Amino acid sequence: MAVPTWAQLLYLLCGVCFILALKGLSGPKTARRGNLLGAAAAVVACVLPFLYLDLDHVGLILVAIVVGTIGGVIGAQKVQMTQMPQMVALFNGVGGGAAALVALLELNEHLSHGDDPNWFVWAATAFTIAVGAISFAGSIITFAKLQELMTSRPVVFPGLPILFGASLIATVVLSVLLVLEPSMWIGIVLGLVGLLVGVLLVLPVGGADVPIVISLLNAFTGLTVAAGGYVLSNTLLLIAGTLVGASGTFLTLLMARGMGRSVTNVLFGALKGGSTLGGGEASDRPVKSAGPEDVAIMLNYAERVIIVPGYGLAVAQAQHTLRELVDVLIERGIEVDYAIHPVAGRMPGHMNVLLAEAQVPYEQLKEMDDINGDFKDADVVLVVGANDVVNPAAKTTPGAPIYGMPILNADEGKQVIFMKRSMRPGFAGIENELLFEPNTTLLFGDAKDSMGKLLNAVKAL
Amino acid sequence: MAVPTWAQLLYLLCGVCFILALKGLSGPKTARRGNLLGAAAAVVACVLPFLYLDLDHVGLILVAIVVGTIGGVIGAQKVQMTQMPQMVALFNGVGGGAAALVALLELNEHLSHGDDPNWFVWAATAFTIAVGAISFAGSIITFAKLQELMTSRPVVFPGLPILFGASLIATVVLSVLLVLEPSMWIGIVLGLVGLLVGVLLVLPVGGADVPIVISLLNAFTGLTVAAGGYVLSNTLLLIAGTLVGASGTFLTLLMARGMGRSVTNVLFGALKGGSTLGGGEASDRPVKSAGPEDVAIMLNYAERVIIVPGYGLAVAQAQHTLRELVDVLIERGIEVDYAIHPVAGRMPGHMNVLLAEAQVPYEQLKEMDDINGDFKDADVVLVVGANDVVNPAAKTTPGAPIYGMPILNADEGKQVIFMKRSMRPGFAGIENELLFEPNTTLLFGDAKDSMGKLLNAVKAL
Amino acid sequence: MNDGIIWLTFFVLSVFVGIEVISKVSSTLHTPLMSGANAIHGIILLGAIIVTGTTDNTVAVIVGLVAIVLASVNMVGGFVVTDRMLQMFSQKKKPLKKEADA
Amino acid sequence: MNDGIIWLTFFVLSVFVGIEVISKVSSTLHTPLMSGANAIHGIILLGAIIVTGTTDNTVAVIVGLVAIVLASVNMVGGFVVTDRMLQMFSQKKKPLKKEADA
Ligand SMILES: NC(=O)c1ccc[n+]([C@@H]2O[C@H](COP(=O)([O-])OP(=O)(O)OC[C@H]3O[C@@H](n4cnc5c(N)ncnc54)[C@H](OP(=O)(O)O)[C@@H]3O)[C@@H](O)[C@H]2O)c1
Ligand SMILES: NC(=O)c1ccc[n+]([C@@H]2O[C@H](COP(=O)([O-])OP(=O)(O)OC[C@H]3O[C@@H](n4cnc5c(N)ncnc54)[C@H](OP(=O)(O)O)[C@@H]3O)[C@@H](O)[C@H]2O)c1
Repeated sequence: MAVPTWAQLLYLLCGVCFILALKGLSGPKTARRGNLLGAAAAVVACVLPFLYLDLDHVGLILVAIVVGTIGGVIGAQKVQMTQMPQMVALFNGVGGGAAALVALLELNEHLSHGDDPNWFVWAATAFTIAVGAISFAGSIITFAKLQELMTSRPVVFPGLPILFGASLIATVVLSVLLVLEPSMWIGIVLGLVGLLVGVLLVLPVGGADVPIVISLLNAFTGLTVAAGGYVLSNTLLLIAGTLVGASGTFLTLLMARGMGRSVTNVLFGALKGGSTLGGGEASDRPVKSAGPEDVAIMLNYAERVIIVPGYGLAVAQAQHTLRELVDVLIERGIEVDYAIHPVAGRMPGHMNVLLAEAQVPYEQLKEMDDINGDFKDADVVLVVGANDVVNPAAKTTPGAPIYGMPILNADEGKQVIFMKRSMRPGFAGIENELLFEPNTTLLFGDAKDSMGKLLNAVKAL
Repeated sequence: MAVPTWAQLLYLLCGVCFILALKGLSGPKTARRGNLLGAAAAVVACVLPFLYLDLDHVGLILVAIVVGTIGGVIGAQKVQMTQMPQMVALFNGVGGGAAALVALLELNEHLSHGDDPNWFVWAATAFTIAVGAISFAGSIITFAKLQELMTSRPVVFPGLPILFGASLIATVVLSVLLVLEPSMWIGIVLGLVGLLVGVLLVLPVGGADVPIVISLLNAFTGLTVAAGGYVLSNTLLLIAGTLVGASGTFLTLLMARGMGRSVTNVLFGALKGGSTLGGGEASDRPVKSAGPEDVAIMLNYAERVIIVPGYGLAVAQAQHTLRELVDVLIERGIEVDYAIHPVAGRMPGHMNVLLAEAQVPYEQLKEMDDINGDFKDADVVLVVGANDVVNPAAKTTPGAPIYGMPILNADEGKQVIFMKRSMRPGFAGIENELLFEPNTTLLFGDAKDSMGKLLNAVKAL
Repeated sequence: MNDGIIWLTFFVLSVFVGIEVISKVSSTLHTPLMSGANAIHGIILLGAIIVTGTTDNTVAVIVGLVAIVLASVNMVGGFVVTDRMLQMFSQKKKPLKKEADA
Repeated sequence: MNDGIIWLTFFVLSVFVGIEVISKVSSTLHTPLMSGANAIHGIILLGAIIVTGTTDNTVAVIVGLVAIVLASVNMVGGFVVTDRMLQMFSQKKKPLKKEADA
C-alpha cells in the first residue's frame, strides 16, 4: 500500500504540528493553542487513509471511532479536577493496549501473506506487543490505585521480586523467539506476559509516586507507537511516538527530581524494601485543637500569614471561601501569601489550577523555593487540607515513603494551624510529627465548612 | 557511489555529535567540550570517504587539506581577541565559497555524464551556487569593514538600491534557467552575480550592525551546505548544514534583539536612508577635562563606583591595570561593579572574555539589566574606552544608527568620567551628548597609561 | 540509502526534538503536558484504522475494531481533558506561570 | 517512500533541533556559538573531498582542490578559534556565565 506523495506531505505536516503542539504545551501562554493544534493535526492524519486507501469495513470503522470518541469525551468531561491523574492514566493505558493489538494484527498479516521482512521488523513488532501490554496493564493498576479501587499503598508480597524477574525474562525470551520464528501464538503469549509484567511493575509503587509512574508509562506508550510506526512503515506514527517517548522520559526525570525521588527508587524502592510504610490509620496521640473563634483571633492579630493549600482543599472545594478569607485579612493590612508545593494535591500544578479557578491573583501564589525562606517570619501558617507537603519526615526519617521530597518549611512558623477532618494521615500514609508540636493547633472539620465558620469569626472581630 | 551501511551509521553518529556540540556550545559549562566534540566528529566524517570510496588524486587532496589546515590554524592562533569577529567572518566566507564550488563541480559531473536528476536537484544546485557566492562575497566585505581595510560606515551610492534589486532579480532568473536547461555557463554566471549580490548586500550595513550580518551570513552558509548535502545526497551535510542554518537564523534574531535592531532594518536601513550617520570626525565643542589626580580624588571619596568598560579598554589592553585599580578601591571600602553591555566591544560577550582574562571575580560583573537601576545611586561612573553603549542618542535621537539599542544609564550617575584619547566618536560614528554634560569629566589619553597614572594617583592618596 | 538507516535517522532526530522542545517546562504545566503528549500518541488510531481497513480475516477485523475504540478513547479523551485542564488557567494566572516558566 | 519526502523530513526535523538546541543561550556566548556553528558547516570539506576524488576532468580537480583548501580553512580554523575564545572563560568565570545563562 504505497502512500501517494501528497499524503506523505500531509503526514509530515501533521508531524510538524505535533512538534509545535508539544512546544506550545510547555509554555503557559501557548499551552492551550498547542493542544488544539495537536488535536487538529491528529484528526487530519486519521482522515487521510480514507482518502488514499480504499479501506474495507469503513462503516464498522466509523462506528468504532464514534463509540471511542463518545467514551473519551464523556470521560474527559465528567472527571473532576481531583481525578485528572487517574483519567490520564486510563487514557494512556488504552492507547498502549491499542498499539499492542495493532502490532498483533500486523504480525498476523505478515504471517498470512507469508512474507518475511527483515528481522528488525519482527523485533519492532515484539517490542510493540510487549511494551504496549505492559503500559496497558500498568496504567490500569495505576488508575485503580488513584481511584482507590485498591489501596494506594505499595503492594508487596514475598514472591513478588522473583515473579517479576521471571516474567521479565520470559518477555525477553518470547521476543527473541518471535524474531527467530514468528508465530501468532508466541505473539499472543508475549502480550499476556507483558500484561503480567505491567501489573507487577506498578503494584509495589507507593501512591505518592504514582504521577511519576503515569509519566513513565506515557513515555512507554510513546515508544510503542513509534515502533508500531516502523512496523507499519508510517513516518507520522514513528515521529509522533518518538516525540512522546523522548519528551515523556525527560518529563519523568524532571518530575522525579521535583519530588526528590529517583525513578529506579520509585519503581523498585518497595521491592528493595526501601520504603517501609506507616499503617495510615488515625493516631490517638494528644493534640492541641481549637475552635474557629480562637483561630480567627490568631489570624487577626498576625502581621504575616502564609497559607499552605493541599489535596484536602481540593476535595472540599473550599478554595473560594479561602479566597474570601484572605481578601478580608489583606484588607486588614495583614500580609498573606499562598505557598504552593509542586506536588501538593494529586497532580503537579494541582493547586495552581485550583486557586486559578478561585481567581486568586497570581502575585499571592509563591513557588516553594521562593517562599521557603519566609516561613520563619510568619506569625501564622494556615495549613488547609495539606499534610505530606509539610511533613518533616521528608527531611528527618530515612525510609519514609516521602523521604527526600523537598517540603514547605511550615514547621518554622511561629504558629501552625492545621485544618483537617481527623487525625488520619495524608496520601503517603505516614504520621506527621508537626501535628504534635507545641506551637501547632488543629481545627477539625471538613475544610469547606470550617473555612466558612472561620471566615465569619474573622469578620465578626 | 552507494554508501555502505557502516559508513552511513558513522555519518549519522557524526550528525548526532554535531547536535550535541551545538547544545554544548550554548551552555557555559559545556561550551568547550561541545566544540571539541564537534571537531572530533568533523575529522571522523572527513576520513570516511577515503575508506569506502576508492578516491583518485588522494595525494593532491591530502596536500590541499594540509595547506588549508595550516592556514586555518595560523589564522586562528595569530588573531587577537579584538579581531575575532572579522576572523569568524573570513572563515565563514571561505566555507560559503567552497560550497559554491562544490555545487559547480557537481553540476559539471551531472552534465558530463548526461544524467538528468529531478528538477529539485537542479534547484538545490542553483541555490548552493548563488547563496554560497553571496555568503562568500558578503563575508569578505564584512571582514574588510571590521579590519578597517575600508570604512566601517554604511556605503551608499545613488544607484545602489536599483543595482541591488537588479542583481537579485538576475539571480532568480539565472536559477530558473539553470533548472530549465542546466549548463555550466549559467552556473558560472549565477555564481558571479551571486558575488555581486553579496557585496551590495553588505556595503550599506553600518559597522555597528556587523555582528548581526556575520551571524546571518553564517546561517546562509549553513543552508548552502544543507542544499549541497541534498545535491550530493549526503545526509550528514544536510543535517549539519540545516542545524547551522536554523540555529544561525535564530541566533541572528536573538542578537538583533539584543542590539535593539530588526534584521531587515539592519540590512536595508541604509538603503531606505533609514540610518543617517554622523561624519565621525572629532567634535570641537568645549568639554570639562581633568588630570589623573583630580579623578583619583573623585574616586577616593566615592562610596559607590560603577565601571563601564568598552572597546577602547580592549584595544589598549588596560584590563589588568583597571583590575588593580578596582582592587585598591574595594580595599578602601568603596563598592565597585563593572557594568557589562552585551555588545560592548566588537563582539557579543567581548567584555566578559576580556575581564575574565584579567581574572576579575565574576560577582563584580553585572549584566546590563541587573545594574541599570543602580546608576542613579553611583557617585562616580568610570567609562573606560566605551562610548556608543552609554550614548543617550540611542534613546533620544530617532534615525541615529544606534537608535533603539538598549544602553547603560551612565548618564544617571552623579559624576561621569570618560577615559578616551580624543573627542573622536565611537564605532557608530556619532557624537555622544553625554561628553558635554556638566557632570561629565574627560580624562584624555590611551586607556592603558592614563589608567596607570590614575592607579598611582589613587595609591598616593 | 539503506532503509533502516532512514528510519533510524528519523528516530534519532525526533528524540532530540522531543527532549529539547519541552526542556524548559515549569512544574505547573507538568500535568497538562503529560496528558497532551498522551493524547498525541493516540495517533496509533491511524495505525488501527489502516490495519483494520486492509484485512479480511474476521477475527482480525473484530480485534482491529477494539483497537480503534481504545485508540480513539486515548486520542479524543486525551485532547479534551487536556483542554479542560488548560481552561482552568485563567487569563489572570498567565503572568505567574510565565515567571514560573522562565 | 518518496525520496524527496525523506530528505524533506530530515530537513524539517533538523530545523527544529537546530533552533531548540540553542534556544536558551546567553549573550555572553553568542560569539563562541556563532564561530562554533561556523566551524560545523566547514563539513562541506567532506563534500569537496568526494567530488574532487571522483572526477577525472583536470579543471574540475583544480577547482576541487581550491574548494578543499577553503573548506579546511573554514573547518579547522573555525574549531581552533572557537576553542581559543572559550579558553578565555576561566574556571573563575563559569558561575557568572551560568547565571547569565539561566
Ligand atoms: N501532585 C502530585 O503530582 C501528586 C500525585 C499523587 C500523589 N501525590 C502525593 O500527594 C500528597 C500531596 O500532599 P498534600 O499535603 O497536598 O495532601 P495529603 O498529604 O494527601 O494530605 C491531605 C490532607 O487533607 C486532609 N483532608 C482530606 N479531605 C479533607 C477535607 N474534605 N477537608 C479537610 N481536610 C481534608 C487529610 O486529612 P483528613 O483525612 O484527616 O481530613 C490529609 O491530611 C503528597 O504525598 C504527594 O506526593 C502528589
Ligand atoms: N559587541 C558586538 O557584537 C559589536 C560588534 C560590532 C560593533 N559593535 C558596536 O561597537 C560599539 C561598542 O560600543 P563601545 O562603547 O564598547 O565602543 P565604541 O562605542 O566603539 O567606543 C570606543 C571608545 O573607546 C575609545 N578608545 C579607542 N581606543 C582607545 C584607547 N586605546 N584608549 C582609550 N580609549 C580608546 C574611543 O575614543 P577615542 O578614539 O577618542 O579614544 C571610543 O570612544 C557599539 O556601537 C556596538 O554596536 C558591537
